[in-house]
Amino acid sequence: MSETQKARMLEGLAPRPLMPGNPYLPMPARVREIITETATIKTLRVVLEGEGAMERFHFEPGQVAQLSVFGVGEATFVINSPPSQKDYLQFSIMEVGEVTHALHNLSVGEQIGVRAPLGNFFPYEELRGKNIFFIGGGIGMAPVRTIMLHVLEQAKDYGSISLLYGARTPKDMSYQYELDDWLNHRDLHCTLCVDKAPEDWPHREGMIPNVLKELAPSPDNSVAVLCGPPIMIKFTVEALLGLGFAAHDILTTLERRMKCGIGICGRCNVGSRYVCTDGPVFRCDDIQAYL
Amino acid sequence: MSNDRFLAKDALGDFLCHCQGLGYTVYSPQKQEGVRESVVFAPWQKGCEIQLAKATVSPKHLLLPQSEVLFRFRHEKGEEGKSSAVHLEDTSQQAQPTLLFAARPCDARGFTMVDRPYLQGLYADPYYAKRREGLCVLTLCCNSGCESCFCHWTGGGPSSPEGSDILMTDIAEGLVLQAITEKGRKLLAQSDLPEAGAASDQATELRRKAWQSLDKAPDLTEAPHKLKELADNLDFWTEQSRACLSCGACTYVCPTCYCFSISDERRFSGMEEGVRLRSWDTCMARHFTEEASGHNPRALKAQRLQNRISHKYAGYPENWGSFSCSGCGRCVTHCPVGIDIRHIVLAAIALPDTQAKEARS
Amino acid sequence: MRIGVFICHCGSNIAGTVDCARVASLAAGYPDVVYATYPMYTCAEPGQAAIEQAIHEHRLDGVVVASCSPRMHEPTFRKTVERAGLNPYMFEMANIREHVSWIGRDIEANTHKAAELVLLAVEKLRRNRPLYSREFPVTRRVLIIGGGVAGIQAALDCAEGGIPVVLVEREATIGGKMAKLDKTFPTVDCSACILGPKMVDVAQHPLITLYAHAEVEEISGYVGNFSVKIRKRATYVDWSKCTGCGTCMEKCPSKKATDRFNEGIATTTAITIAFPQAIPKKAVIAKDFCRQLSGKKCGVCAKVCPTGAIDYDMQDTFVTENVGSIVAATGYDLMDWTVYGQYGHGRYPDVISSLAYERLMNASGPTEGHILRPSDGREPKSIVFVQCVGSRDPSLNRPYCSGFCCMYTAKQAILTKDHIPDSQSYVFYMDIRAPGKMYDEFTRRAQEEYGTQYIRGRVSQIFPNGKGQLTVMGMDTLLGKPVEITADLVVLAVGIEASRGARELAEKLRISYDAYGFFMESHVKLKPVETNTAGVFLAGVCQGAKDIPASVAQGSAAAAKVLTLFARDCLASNPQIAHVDNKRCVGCGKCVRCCPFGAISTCTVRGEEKAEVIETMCQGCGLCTATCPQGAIQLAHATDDQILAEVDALCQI
Amino acid sequence: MPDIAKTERRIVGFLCNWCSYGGADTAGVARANQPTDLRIIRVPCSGRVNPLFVVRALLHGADGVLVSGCHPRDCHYSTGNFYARRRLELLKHFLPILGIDPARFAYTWVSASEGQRWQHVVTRFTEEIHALEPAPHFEELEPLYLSQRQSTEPKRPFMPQPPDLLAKLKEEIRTHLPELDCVLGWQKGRDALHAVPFFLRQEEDLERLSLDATCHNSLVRYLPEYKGKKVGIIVRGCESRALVELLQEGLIAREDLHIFAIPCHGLLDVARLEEELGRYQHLENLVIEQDSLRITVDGKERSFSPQAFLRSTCLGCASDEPVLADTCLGSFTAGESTPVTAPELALLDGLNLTERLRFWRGVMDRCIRCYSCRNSCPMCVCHDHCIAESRQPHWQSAEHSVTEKFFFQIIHALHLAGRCTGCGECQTNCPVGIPIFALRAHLNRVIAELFSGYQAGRDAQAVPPLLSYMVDEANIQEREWQ
Repeated sequence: MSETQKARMLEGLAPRPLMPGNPYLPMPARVREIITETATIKTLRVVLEGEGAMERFHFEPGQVAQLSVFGVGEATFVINSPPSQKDYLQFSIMEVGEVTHALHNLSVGEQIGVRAPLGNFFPYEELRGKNIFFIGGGIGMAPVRTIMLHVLEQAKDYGSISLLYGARTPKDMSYQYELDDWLNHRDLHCTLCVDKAPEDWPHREGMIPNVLKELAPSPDNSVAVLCGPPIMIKFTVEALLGLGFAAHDILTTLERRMKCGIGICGRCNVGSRYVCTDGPVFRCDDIQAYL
Repeated sequence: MSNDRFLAKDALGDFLCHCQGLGYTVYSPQKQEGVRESVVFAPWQKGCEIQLAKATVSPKHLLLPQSEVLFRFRHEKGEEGKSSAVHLEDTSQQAQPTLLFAARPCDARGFTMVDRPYLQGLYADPYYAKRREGLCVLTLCCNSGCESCFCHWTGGGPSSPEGSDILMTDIAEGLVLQAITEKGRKLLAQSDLPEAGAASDQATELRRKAWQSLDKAPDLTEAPHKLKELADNLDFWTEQSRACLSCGACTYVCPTCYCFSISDERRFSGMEEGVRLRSWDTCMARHFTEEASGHNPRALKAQRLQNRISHKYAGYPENWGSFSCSGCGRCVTHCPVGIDIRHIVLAAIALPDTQAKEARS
Repeated sequence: MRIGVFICHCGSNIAGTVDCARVASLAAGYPDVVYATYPMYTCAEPGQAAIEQAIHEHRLDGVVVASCSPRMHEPTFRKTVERAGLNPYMFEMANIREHVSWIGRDIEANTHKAAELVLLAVEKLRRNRPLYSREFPVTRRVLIIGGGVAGIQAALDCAEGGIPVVLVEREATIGGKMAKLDKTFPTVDCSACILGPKMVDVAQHPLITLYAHAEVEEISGYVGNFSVKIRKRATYVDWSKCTGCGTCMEKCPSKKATDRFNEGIATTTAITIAFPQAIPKKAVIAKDFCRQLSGKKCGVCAKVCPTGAIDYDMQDTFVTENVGSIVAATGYDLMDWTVYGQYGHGRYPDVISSLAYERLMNASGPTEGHILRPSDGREPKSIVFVQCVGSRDPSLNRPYCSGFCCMYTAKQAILTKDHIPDSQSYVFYMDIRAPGKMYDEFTRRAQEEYGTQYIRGRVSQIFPNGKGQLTVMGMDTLLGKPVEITADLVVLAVGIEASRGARELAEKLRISYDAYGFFMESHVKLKPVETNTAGVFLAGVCQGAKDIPASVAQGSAAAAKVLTLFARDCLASNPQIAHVDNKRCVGCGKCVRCCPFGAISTCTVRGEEKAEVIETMCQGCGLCTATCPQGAIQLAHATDDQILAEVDALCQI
Repeated sequence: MPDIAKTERRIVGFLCNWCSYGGADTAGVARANQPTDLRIIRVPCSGRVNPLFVVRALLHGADGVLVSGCHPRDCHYSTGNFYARRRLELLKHFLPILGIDPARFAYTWVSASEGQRWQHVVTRFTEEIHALEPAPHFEELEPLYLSQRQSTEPKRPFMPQPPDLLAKLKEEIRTHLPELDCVLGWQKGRDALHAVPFFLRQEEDLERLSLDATCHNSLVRYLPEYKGKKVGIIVRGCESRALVELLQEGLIAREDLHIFAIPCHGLLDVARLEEELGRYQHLENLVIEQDSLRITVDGKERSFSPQAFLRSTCLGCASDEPVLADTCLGSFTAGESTPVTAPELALLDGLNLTERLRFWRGVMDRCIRCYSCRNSCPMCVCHDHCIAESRQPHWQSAEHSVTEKFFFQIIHALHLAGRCTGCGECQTNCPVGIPIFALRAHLNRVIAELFSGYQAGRDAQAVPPLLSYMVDEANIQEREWQ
């Protein structure tokens, strides 16, 4: 079959760091630190094993990893530490099923497998010079965290950088230990909101789309990057469009069940596109039908 | 001047033995008794009856076994207190050379459709690659069409050579073997089979007849476009899928369905060890896309049927430039409720654009 | 997960036939096991401390102890790991004593078996999840079944402790067997005099509700919340009116009623009050003997009754009582000794049971305390006591010892001498069982001071000698020669058996009983009062043969258990119950159909029928889990995955 | 692990916590010497023991399995062991058809006080297991391929349906269609030989409605999907029984149904006809008559005896009388016929245990785990929640092993025990023609023996035998262990 035909599957796929060798074979890694974020979310910091493994490992913000608990199975998580973090890879995991339960049961020093980097990443090069409005809902803050921290590292190359981070209640907010840094960051306009706020809550109260409308960021020369539960994405996208953002300037991530992570096993496709290779990062105009 | 060879029916056994001698594990169609006979590709041994019938199930398992080990894992304990280390054994290079005897053109073409995503995608699948490289395909041309198959709709035919290394034509007293690939030429060269000579022309004539026997194939060029339009037309797909039982018969007998699942299985040996398996999975089953949270993007059988048909006739063509259906008709014959992929594709094409669009959203 | 394994030596109990060190070293290789050791006594204080220490040192989140039966020490170790901060259910036990070291001598095989049992425990533990029990309120009332001395003691102690008591007695009066006795050993003080006041206390205690002439019909619910249906059998006398004056008894024309209280040695009237000190002192009509009730014309009692309490149309009535705990004190009955041919199948009137003899000696008995032969009313001079009639007799499947016969026989011999100074008593015995305070001295007094002749041996035959006396033939195994005694009266020390209906009651209580119908305690040594059903306790002979002081003690013990149970306002529910996975449930209702406790109901979740477990009702039997085809309902800590893991651990290696 | 002492056999015990486990403790306390082979798994109640645990153990190499619980009447959970008794007794009768020696499995009752009895039971059972050969390794057995084709003539002669039946049926449907959302029937599929389910909604659809001995799919299978809708359905005897079962399980509502009952004299085995016809391009004509079945393919007419091409799964059918019906069409042959053993079952009956196991080893190997057997079964109400695919609980591995495939058929059969109405769809729809109906047919036979002739779906009021019990079972003789 001809190159042009072949190109179709791979066309538009930005060159990205790939997994070396047998793509089904996980790299051994060890749990170095476990942070309990909320009642259902834990953050694992893991270190790839072997001489210089961490140095050799490169990824782009937004790329994902398949974490293995051997004997239980694999599940997909975004690497939510920025690429500059060379000491460890960070994953935030909400306990929902068999694998995530096993991951929550790990203790420091135990071994897991990592297949990474997989998938595409946030096109931060294309975003240079623009204002970026990050929106993270609940566990959806994880992918936002990695690209946000990455962008903040070269804040001067970008316009204004803002974050709207929302959760159900203050208890459901991950990364509490970082929130102050974000709130006080000179290059970041950080807004926190919860659906139901207690008396002493100093920040905003309300659903993300509504708070967003209150904040009313200007669409001029701006892009929005949002991640969160499907329902939140749906309404937030509507809100953004309402504020005048072009669908093309709204970036989000899609979640689908994945097995192979390399575009073969047939699970994660939306139409002819595969979330594991064409995604997880999409521009809304490509995938509106699936939101 | 063709360098076809002739293989007399009574010499089949010797030939296959010869191939075994070359280091091949030989698979051939074999009749197995049951409620009714079913023909399956099984390892051939000297003395096994040689079948030429079309197999009930496609030979895709020679490249994609029903289940295969991706790797073995074993936790090796450090001394007391120290946490263990996982030892992984990569099994991607363990496949042995295999010779497939008497596949049908639809089976062989099926391989080419699986090849693309497995070999030409972002990553090449090492397990598949190893098997593929070691596979030699001897295909038997069909001497006639059949009510349930439609290879010529999808670009194939009763003697299409795609995916075959050697094409065999059944002339009553024997088979005429025609090399298609280098691998095939080599095999014939290594054999002591006589030149086919006149039999060769006989074979050509038979193949021509076979082509003639086929009904006229409808034009499917519109299919990808139409199916894309219909992607969200739930009414259409609900109608088509009403009888569907969400079993996996269609996908498992299909030579081009290549979806799989990956799962870990522990061995209870007193130590933590086990395997990571890749196994056949079917996109027709609800659990296929179900997420741990319970959320399921293809919760309805209508959505699943849409995905299956559209993959074969729209998504795959868009990505790889050909249908991923070789028209073997097995899904038609083995569907418990007679869902007929031909009818669905034709129905989609027949639907006026406007209607397809209207139903959107 | 990080698991610690402790292989207990249990002194030499386990280490004697199991290589504990080797088991530990094998266990160290098991999945998730990060620490394995083999202490001397794991259950002892240092052993438990070592577990706690290991949990901290090795950051364990699960513990396996291989030692004795979990039925013994599981609760102990659950508390241990809990003290160390683990969830008590992140613990499993391997039974390598009762199931390994004590039943096999082959060290190699035992060691291997022990190692595999530990593997089972590990594989199960790996699939355990922390469990948390819910609190539910308790009904702080207790039901006591049986108004014998044990039941009375339990009732009084509970009532004194401020717990309302429902006391159910099958007979028309409480008092049980003790009320029938004349004197009690070894002090020879009057039985009625010591029991009487207690009976009165029961009658008068504001917190005790007494249902005499009543039986337990149904029991439902669970610890803390039992609901008990009680059948009040018709007495044909309105007890609210009856004053116990006894006029009816004087006038009743039907005088041939069997006198159950007097063990059938006399007859009584159809309407009767069991005995003068009866509690409640109310009349009861024996239907079978009453002329009126058997269709003949009579109605005398109704005429004479000053309060008009007689009610011939009375029917059984039912009351339902809600209680939080139940004490079974149903006592015993005498076995039917007439099965013995050598004692004359009950054909000779002067061969009687020891309990009947008590009534003969008792001042409130039919003979006003004069010992007279049932046959001719003459005073017997030569009395033969035969022990172990229906005790320690495997041939009748009564291998057990009735416990107190030796003592009361000695007592009866002594009292006989007091009543009839010129009498001579003989006692045929197998062994004299006289443990306990002043018991052995007592039996010696019978022989030495009262000249009772003790003959070691069995009686082979009793037959009338034609002169109105009985010839008792037996063997003196000490002298090794036959003996023949001419007796005026023969008293059989008849063995005891579980009281009639005990088995049926056990089934209602969902407690087990042994081969002879005696109720099973939870642990022979450590839980002699508890049963395997939470909230149900045992007192008295219903649990096994014992004498009055022991019965009283156990009555108090049961009361103590009840008071302990009720010390808390709420009870913790057993968290090992079934849970429904709504994602898997299709609402076919198979589990609802077969749950023995009606603990599964159906509810509608987003328009779909789903099964729902009622937490306080679920007892954790797991029948539903075995029934559900799609594995949607799983019993915590006995999930399919856990049992499958155990099976695979055994069958794949 | 150390090698299992060569002198030992692998024996697994499931003991209830309250009685038998205690009994084993009592035996231990009494130092009652016992063989060391037994490994005890502690369960709360014998009722917790899923018979599938036992089969699983036996398939994976256990030489023996022993289940012990409280004595009947003495269950700590009052009735758990009554259910256990029925299920375990059923299992004992089921094992032989799989080719597993029933002597490898025993169940009994031992109370916490019966230490001696426990010692006796363990010793006896262990001796008996040692007396047997070690359990065969299923995977390593030499496959045995046998034809099921001996002609078992059904007692009930094949009769074509009355010529006017279809017309009558259409009329009835026409009258009721207005008050129904949909009527489940059949239509011709890709050709006259291949019928497919048909969902009629408007009157025009009636044209396509078809009805003959090739219309095999059990439409009852679809009903739960239509819960809450008013649905009409065409049923034969076996399918009406399936309806009853679904009603019992509350998965459909009677008031939502309109049942059109039709007579049935057995269905044609289309797959075997296809075999006879061989490869053809066009099927022009199909005529089904009393004693001739004429099919015209590619211009040539072939004729067969319909009798000889009856579906084997229909031969065991006793009556086509509907249990439930709103509209009855045609006359039914209630009781007229004496059923014969289905040939696939008769075949197995003729084999010894080892041969049976080898037989299954052979046929199960080609299973592709497509689960059409399950998904076409009207009684498989778990639908998308079958334990075959679930990870929690994890009953089945994804491994392509003949044991796993066989085990699923065992799961299916046992889940159908007392529920299977014998429609035979499971086998008919197997792409590779595995005679799995034999397992169901055998279980139905056993159920009838054990539970006084019980047949699934005959009585809407009846309680399925495995969901009930009797304190004293008429047909269960428990082992004495003398």
